[in-house]
Amino acid sequence: MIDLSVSCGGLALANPVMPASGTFGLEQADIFDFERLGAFVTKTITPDKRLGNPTPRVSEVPNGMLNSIGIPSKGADAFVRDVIPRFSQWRPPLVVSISANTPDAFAELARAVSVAGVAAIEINISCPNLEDDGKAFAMRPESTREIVRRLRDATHLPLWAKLTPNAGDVAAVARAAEEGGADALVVANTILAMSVNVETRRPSLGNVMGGLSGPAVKPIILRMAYQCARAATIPVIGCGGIATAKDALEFLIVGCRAVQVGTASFVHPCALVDVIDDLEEHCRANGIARIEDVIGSLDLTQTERDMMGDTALEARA
Amino acid sequence: MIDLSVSCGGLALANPVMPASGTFGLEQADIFDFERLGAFVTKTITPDKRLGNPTPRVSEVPNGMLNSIGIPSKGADAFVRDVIPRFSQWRPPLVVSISANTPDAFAELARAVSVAGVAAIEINISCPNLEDDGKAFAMRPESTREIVRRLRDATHLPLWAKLTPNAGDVAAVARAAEEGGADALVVANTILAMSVNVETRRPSLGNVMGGLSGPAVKPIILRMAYQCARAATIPVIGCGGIATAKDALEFLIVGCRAVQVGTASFVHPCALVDVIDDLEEHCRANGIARIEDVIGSLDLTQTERDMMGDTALEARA
Amino acid sequence: MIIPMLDPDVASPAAPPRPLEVEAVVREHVAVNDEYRYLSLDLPEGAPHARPGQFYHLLCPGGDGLEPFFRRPMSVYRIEPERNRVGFLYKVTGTGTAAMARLWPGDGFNIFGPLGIGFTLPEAKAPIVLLGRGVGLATMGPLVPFARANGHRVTAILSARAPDLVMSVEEMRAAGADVLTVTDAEGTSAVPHVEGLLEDLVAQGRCAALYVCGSSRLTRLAQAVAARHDLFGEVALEQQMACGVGVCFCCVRPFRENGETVHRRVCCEGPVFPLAEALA
Amino acid sequence: MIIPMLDPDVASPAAPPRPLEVEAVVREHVAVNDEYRYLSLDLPEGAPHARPGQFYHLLCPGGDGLEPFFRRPMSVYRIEPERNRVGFLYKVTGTGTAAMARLWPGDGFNIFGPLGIGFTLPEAKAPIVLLGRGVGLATMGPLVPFARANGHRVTAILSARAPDLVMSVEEMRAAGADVLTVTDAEGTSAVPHVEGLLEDLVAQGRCAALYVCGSSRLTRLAQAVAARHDLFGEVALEQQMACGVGVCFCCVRPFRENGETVHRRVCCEGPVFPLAEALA
Ligand SMILES: Cc1cc2nc3c(=O)[nH]c(=O)nc-3n(C[C@H](O)[C@H](O)[C@H](O)COP(=O)(O)OP(=O)(O)OC[C@H]3O[C@@H](n4cnc5c(N)ncnc54)[C@H](O)[C@@H]3O)c2cc1C
Ligand SMILES: Cc1cc2nc3c(=O)[nH]c(=O)nc-3n(C[C@H](O)[C@H](O)[C@H](O)COP(=O)(O)OP(=O)(O)OC[C@H]3O[C@@H](n4cnc5c(N)ncnc54)[C@H](O)[C@@H]3O)c2cc1C
Ligand SMILES: Cc1cc2nc3c(=O)[nH]c(=O)nc-3n(C[C@H](O)[C@H](O)[C@H](O)COP(=O)(O)O)c2cc1C
Ligand SMILES: Cc1cc2nc3c(=O)[nH]c(=O)nc-3n(C[C@H](O)[C@H](O)[C@H](O)COP(=O)(O)O)c2cc1C
Ligand code: FES
Ligand code: FES
Repeated sequence: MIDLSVSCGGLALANPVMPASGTFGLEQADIFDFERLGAFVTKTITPDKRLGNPTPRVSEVPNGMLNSIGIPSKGADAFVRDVIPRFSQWRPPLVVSISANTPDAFAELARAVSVAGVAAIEINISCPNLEDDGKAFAMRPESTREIVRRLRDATHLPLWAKLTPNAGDVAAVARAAEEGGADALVVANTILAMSVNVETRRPSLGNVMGGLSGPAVKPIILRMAYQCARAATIPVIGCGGIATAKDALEFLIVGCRAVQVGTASFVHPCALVDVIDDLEEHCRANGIARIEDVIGSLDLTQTERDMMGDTALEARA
Repeated sequence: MIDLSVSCGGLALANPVMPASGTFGLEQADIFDFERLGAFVTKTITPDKRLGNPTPRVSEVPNGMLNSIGIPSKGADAFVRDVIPRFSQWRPPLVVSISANTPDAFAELARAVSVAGVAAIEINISCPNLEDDGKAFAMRPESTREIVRRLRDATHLPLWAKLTPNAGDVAAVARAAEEGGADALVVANTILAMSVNVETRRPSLGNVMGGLSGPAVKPIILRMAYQCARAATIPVIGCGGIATAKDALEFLIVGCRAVQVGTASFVHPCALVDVIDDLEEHCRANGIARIEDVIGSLDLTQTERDMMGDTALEARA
Repeated sequence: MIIPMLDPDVASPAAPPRPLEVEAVVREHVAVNDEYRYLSLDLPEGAPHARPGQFYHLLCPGGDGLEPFFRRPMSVYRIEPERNRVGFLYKVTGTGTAAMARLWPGDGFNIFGPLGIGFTLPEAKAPIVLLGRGVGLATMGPLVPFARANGHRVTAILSARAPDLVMSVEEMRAAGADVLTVTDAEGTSAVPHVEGLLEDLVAQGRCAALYVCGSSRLTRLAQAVAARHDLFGEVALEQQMACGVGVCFCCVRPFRENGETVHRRVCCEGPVFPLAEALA
Repeated sequence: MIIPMLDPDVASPAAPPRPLEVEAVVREHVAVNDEYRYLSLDLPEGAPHARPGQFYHLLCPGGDGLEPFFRRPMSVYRIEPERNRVGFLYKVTGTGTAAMARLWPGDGFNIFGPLGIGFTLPEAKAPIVLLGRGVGLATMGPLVPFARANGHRVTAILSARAPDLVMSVEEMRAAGADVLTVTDAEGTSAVPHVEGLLEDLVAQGRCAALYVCGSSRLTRLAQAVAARHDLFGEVALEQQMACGVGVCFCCVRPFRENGETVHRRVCCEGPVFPLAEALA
């Protein structure tokens, strides 16, 4: 029996795999077994009702996708009243993602969702799809420290700060979030990008720019997750291009205590469960008793690997 | 006869296509016709001799590659003496890429390469593969303005500032480079990234982290090129994941006056010439007389495209 | 070649089937005309079956420079529960459908579905009229045998650029529908003429419900006629999709809901919607 | 099956051929033993031909989850100018070679080359000795007929894990080499024993030059023996490659150059280097 459980950001998770915000919802309940997940993470909600961005809202690119969904939201009240209670029928803890455009509204919303049935709050201080050329609280350490501190005072629930990969110094932002009182870091949101239809000469997205996600971003986000895991002492949750157990293992090896799977679920509806099954299988095949033993196990003893070295050779001769 | 010529950063180019620094050299002279190129851009040189980083220096990822070549260099003197003269046999202008770790050494090097046969200097203030966790002059507007100003005083040649995509606010860095006196902006260098071999638990690169390049970065760099073209008045040269004429057109449409092709040449040795041929073919097929007419022609009149709209329909009915 | 769209003996299950990701196997793949291809798949044991108007999300195979990342939504054109097969009628328009067009009999094909909400029939065996153009015909196809099997008289008005591009005429006749065709080439597809046809059908008591797909022009016409005579009506809409199940909100389209404009997701709140509410 | 590595009538051209990216066509693709496969390609008209020790950079076809991004370097194993063909002997080790292993006769295969600097023969028909292990044998293969054609006596010492994994024995004999095999299984592949064999050959005047490939252990041994008796020697090295033509500097390996350590690029300064200078 492999032990996949991890403690992460104030929660005890049965396994380190959870959905990424905006790619998961109750609609999937009849598609895969919700009981299997390490946690639930809901689509970001905002204080009040919103329509979201113009269509086209998504566009595919090599090995990934752009999205400018924006944050269509029924508002906090409807969410607290209609959605949160429905998750109580399953065991995994519920993480609610929130966002707002002002510290006050943000704090107010944090208070509003600090209700029974919610295990932790993921603060989306990084959504690059809103106006302001993609800027966000998490672009700078100072603004990050401030908003996290503000939200820390607004709720007793564990706070997960979701960072933006568009920041120049993610490690500094990670430290700032920790100083502000975050219990965990989610690294990271989508990378601001765009594409153009050369026939029509129009942007492929109605919103011109959008967030890049999927396998294409993995090497970049993995680097940031590694930098954050070294810079901060609170747990880092890796999120970016994870589609397989192998991808998840890369994030765990560089120091993440959990991972989120997003875009992959659009290609393979059961990706989350597949990643969990294959993680367990990898552990079994490699004699790993506890997934904890994989976390942060990156081997930096860089022996210059020799294409002709006799070790490499024995493998090939 | 299609007119592909563009003026860019103080130079008149026969066409807007040139190689990206570090992916081009005299060794390719018997592989494709050098006379076809818009310009030559040499591998970055440093003031003195260097070995570069440990191997493995490259690793492939989905739709791209990581490199931590570092900057192996024979030093400025050898370069000026042995390499520069050999380019005089071809017509395209020679752009020399330089880098250094201190402003003084940088300025000294700029002076040293300001010799006959050199048409412009590309300053690599962005190479993410050197020490310091990938940081570089171009990470911040202030340091960028300073170093460019310093180099502006050191040479009479056109100065092209090559920016790093790892900066948080590339548009601000672009403006700073312009204020510092740059004649053009090259957007951009590689994106700091990493990957891990889950079997050995070792980084795939000897240097742990390296620069991501190739098709995977295109949507991100295209967005930055667009932001820089809007923020600065000097020409922007797009560089990131360009493998086809279609890719090049995306950069021209968002406002770039020229493009650089790098990694693509590793997959298709004649990629540069193919891109030029196909650009010309695209213009012919679409009745475009001058490539200038394509530059900055992005259409932002976002009619919500209707999947059922009768225009879309006529195409599909 | 005639391709029946639904087996006569099929009645629709009460609750919509639970969608599954399955590896189907290509049985038949043929060109129907210059533009459209018909793909028939063998489903694995126990795979759920679709209802008319539902769709599958198809994972088109990459390779040779065609690398579709998203799945592609396709309406079911033929539903064969007892043979455990499903058929699609599609047009090659871009990357995904071009990749799809390379499939050979025997190839595996990963499909996810059935998804979405299909067509509903009016009360009391009331006669219905189908109005479709382009790929819209593929979506409406199975509605004919479904309605006939439930005792409704069916009239189909099929619109296309040219006579040779009107599809499913024989199929729909074989399934028991009265079929009228209108084309741009013959100058019969213009809105006023089609409106005349509809009014005649209403007058003849042959149009108690209207179903439209494939053109916003025809949708607006159908809305006018339905409003004028207070007819039941549904429209099948299209929008780009990522998840296909309702979580990503990329597939929204605007609707009129007591006065205000709201967004609804085509993948899970549709693709079939009440005719009156769509903002076409 | 015997696969000759070079046609006897081939002499090496003076200047190295200019490399080209060409679309070759798979002629033959067979398993040689449990680990190695032989791939023979028809080259388009006018394609350049390689010299022993040179390599091609292969664009292995993607698909089904295998998406090699880089080209893969492979030594020429068989060179057939007059038939306008080229052959490779390779082992499936990872993504690229696995993708390559899926090629069928008739398939197109994009290859770029020939690249790099091949083997040079010693003066005056002096007798030579080849020392190889693993894929190293593939690289050395064409050196046998090339040397024989130029009047050199050739002795090949082939090392492998087990007797059934020693490759090219018949091929090399057929090409006119005296072949000795040493294996781990028989305990004959250990350095002291191989050193004894080499010393005997030197004593018998059969070893005026040494060529080694496929093992740093054997390379160090060859360096010692060559130094001891002041023999001409070359070693073929491997390193990961991106560009394959000398511009990216990813394929460097360390060498001893009058006292100091320098980096040289395997793709264009090699893959064949002076034996004495390599830091194995
Ligand atoms: C519910 C539904 C049912 C459909 N049924 C059919 C059918 O039975 N037969 C048929 O031929 N077509 C049908 N379509 C349209 C079909 O989905 C598109 O033709 C197809 O996705 C085009 O993909 P492509 O890669 O060939 O084109 P590309 O232009 O390469 O596609 C690029 C992106 O745009 C999306 N896209 C392009 N056109 C459409 C469209 N009209 N609707 C939705 N997404 C689109 C693609 O899915 C992809 O994500 C249906 C669409 C929907 C939403
Ligand atoms: C000049 C030269 C000649 C060669 N000749 C032969 C030959 O004749 N037969 C043969 O079987 N093999 C030969 N090799 C080794 C061959 O290139 C590798 O086995 C092959 O690249 C492995 O690719 P892969 O995708 O299967 O493995 P992966 O592990 O998936 O490769 C990942 C990356 O590492 C590189 N790589 C892995 N192993 C090696 C290696 N040993 N040398 C260089 N790059 C490597 C790959 O090219 C790729 O870029 C030669 C190598 C060189 C440099
Ligand atoms: C369609 C879509 C919608 C998203 N919506 C949100 C959101 O509402 N809030 C948020 O924090 N992140 C959102 N994201 C970002 C994802 O949570 C995740 O950070 C990102 O997609 C990278 O992970 P991936 O590559 O596994 O998808 C969204 C991503 C996608 C593709
Ligand atoms: C192997 C390699 C070496 C590079 N060396 C340099 C360099 O010396 N100086 C520099 O400014 N950029 C260097 N770059 C970055 C490229 O010039 C280019 O900015 C980047 O690769 C993005 O373009 P691409 O996706 O077309 O390759 C190098 C890139 C690669 C792949
Ligand atoms: S496609 Fe995701 S919500 Fe409809
Ligand atoms: S592979 Fe690029 S220099 Fe050798």
